[in-house]
Amino acid sequence: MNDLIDNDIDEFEMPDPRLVRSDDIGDDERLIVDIEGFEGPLDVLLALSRTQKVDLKRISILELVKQYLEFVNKARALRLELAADYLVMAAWLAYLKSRLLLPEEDNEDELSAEELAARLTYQLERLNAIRERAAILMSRNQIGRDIFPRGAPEPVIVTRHHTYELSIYELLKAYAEHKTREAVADIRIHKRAVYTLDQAIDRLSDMLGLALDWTDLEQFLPQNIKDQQMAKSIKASMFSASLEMAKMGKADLVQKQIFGPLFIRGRKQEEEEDNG
Amino acid sequence: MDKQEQMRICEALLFASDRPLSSIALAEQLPEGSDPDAILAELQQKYEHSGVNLVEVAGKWMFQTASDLSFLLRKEEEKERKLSRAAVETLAIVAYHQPVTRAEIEEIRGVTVSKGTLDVLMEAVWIRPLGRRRTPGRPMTYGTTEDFLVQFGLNSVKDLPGLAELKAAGFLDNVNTSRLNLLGDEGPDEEQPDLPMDDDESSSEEQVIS
Amino acid sequence: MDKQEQMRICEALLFASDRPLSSIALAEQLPEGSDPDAILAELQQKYEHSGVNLVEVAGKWMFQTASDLSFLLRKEEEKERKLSRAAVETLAIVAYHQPVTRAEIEEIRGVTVSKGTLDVLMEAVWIRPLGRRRTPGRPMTYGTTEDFLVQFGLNSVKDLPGLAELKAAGFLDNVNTSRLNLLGDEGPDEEQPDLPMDDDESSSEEQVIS
Repeated sequence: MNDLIDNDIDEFEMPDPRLVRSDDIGDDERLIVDIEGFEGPLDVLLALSRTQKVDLKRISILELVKQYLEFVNKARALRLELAADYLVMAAWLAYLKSRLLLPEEDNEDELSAEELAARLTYQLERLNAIRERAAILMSRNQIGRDIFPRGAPEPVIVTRHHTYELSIYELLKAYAEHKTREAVADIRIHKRAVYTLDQAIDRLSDMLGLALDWTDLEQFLPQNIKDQQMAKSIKASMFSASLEMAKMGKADLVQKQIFGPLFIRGRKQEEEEDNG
Repeated sequence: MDKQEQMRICEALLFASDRPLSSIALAEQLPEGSDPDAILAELQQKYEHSGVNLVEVAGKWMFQTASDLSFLLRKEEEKERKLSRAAVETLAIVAYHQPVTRAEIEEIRGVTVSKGTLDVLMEAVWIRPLGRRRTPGRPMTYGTTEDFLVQFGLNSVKDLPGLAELKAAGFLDNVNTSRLNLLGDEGPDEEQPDLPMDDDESSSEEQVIS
Repeated sequence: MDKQEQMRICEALLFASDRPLSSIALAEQLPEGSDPDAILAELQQKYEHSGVNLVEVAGKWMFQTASDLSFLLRKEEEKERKLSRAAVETLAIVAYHQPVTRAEIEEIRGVTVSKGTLDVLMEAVWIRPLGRRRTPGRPMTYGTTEDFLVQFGLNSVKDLPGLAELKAAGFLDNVNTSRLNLLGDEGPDEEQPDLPMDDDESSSEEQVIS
């Protein structure tokens, strides 16, 4: 454990070799970029946050954003090929920076800038924590490296004898079944239960006339269908029918979230005129 | 380093090594002036009555399971298994149609017969190769064994009920017997005697589980 | 059979194997009514100060060289699988977060997981697919293997170092896998039990004495 704490301190006090800063050099030369050495934007952010030499919880996000944007600009100036995720992170951080600097408006739909910053800190802390655990794990005594199992194991030799259970009845039955199959060679293909698209459109048209407001498409499905095959077919056809009717301008469709319920509303000719 | 520690080191080295070690090789890991032979002698004594012994083989040393316990490393397993449907049907076809080749079994069953199916039946010693047929390709023919007759309490394969009897016994309900080729199923066909086999058979598999 | 003899049998079986054996597997070799756990405890004590120790890993038992002798036995060379940083980190994430999907690993590391990374860990038999999660897309989840526990001398994943601290700090909470979760405000997915795998799961678990 002591080793580990030492390591930690080392890492805090030593600048990340991939990010060399030197005060002797001019401003634009300060950040030496080794993009190859990093594993994605979070890795860069974590390395940069270390240069602040404070607890991750207390890092200055604004400073971090500045450093990151500097890093990305530097990399671009050197014409290093930056992967898209570095750029996405840069764009997001620029956005965060502007939010942090501007007075916050109350907006229920959006997270506050502080909340966003806290999330970024959380992600950095989480990555940092798992890295520390990885280091502890790898420094454990490992089999084959520090500790060894028996070098010349003596194998257990298993001789297997199989016995099979079979009665004359089963033997004869098998032969009879074989003969039965041979004799009855008619092939029957079962008719699949299908709810046709035409049926679905008819049903939906009729029912949409009755419903006044947005209604879950599920409500229009015929109920109490026992046959699974049929139930699936109904669902598929009714869905197709809803699309078809939307295309024909006879209905509106709304789905608020992925895999969420599909809402449908009839669109009457006169309504269109009223609204239009 | 005290002697106890030297013993521990030798113990670990011998345990972890994948081959026997000479006392010279062990001495290299011990402090100058140690006496590996004395340590080995002491270790040997320590393990004398254990489940594992330290033995000297060709001038080198290794741990080995005590000889009176070597039975532990050799196990006989009696496993009862259920035959697959394909195997039962194949067995029935061999019984009724012997001597029969694999191609013929496939033709009768209408599906390919995997090698595993025949292997299982041979392992159970219920069918055996009878010899090669004197036809192009010299295909192997199969028939049933003594064990097969014993298993099913038959005196000979001729005692197997014919189709008409099967029908009478209710095995072939719902089948129009006239559609069955009765003639083809009345016991084994007369055939030229098959050639004797050259290769020998082995039945029990040996498997090393490490 | 006296207790001495039962100890010798367990000793021989454990010594002969380079993999851990369960007390159940050992009990099968002992007379009815024996107490393998008591025997194991006694054996463990017998070897406590030897160069070889009896240790409990992955809920099973095996002999290993004493950890304080690693200075002597340590093999730096060839065999050491040099894992990439990405692989080490991925292994830690799988270990602490299991069952975990690939998308979640990517979320935590902030970078896509290259195909080779999981392959390397699966080839080393340290991680394995656990089954599919009951969420849209039915993503495969991963977890660690028995070999992983043996490799790092852990009795179970509950013994992972610092697990409680990670949990207390909230770092093991459900990983939001909307790649840029910084932007979105999706609540964490409801963790649903993972589906069992359809195909046979890795056999490494039941490979001992069968």
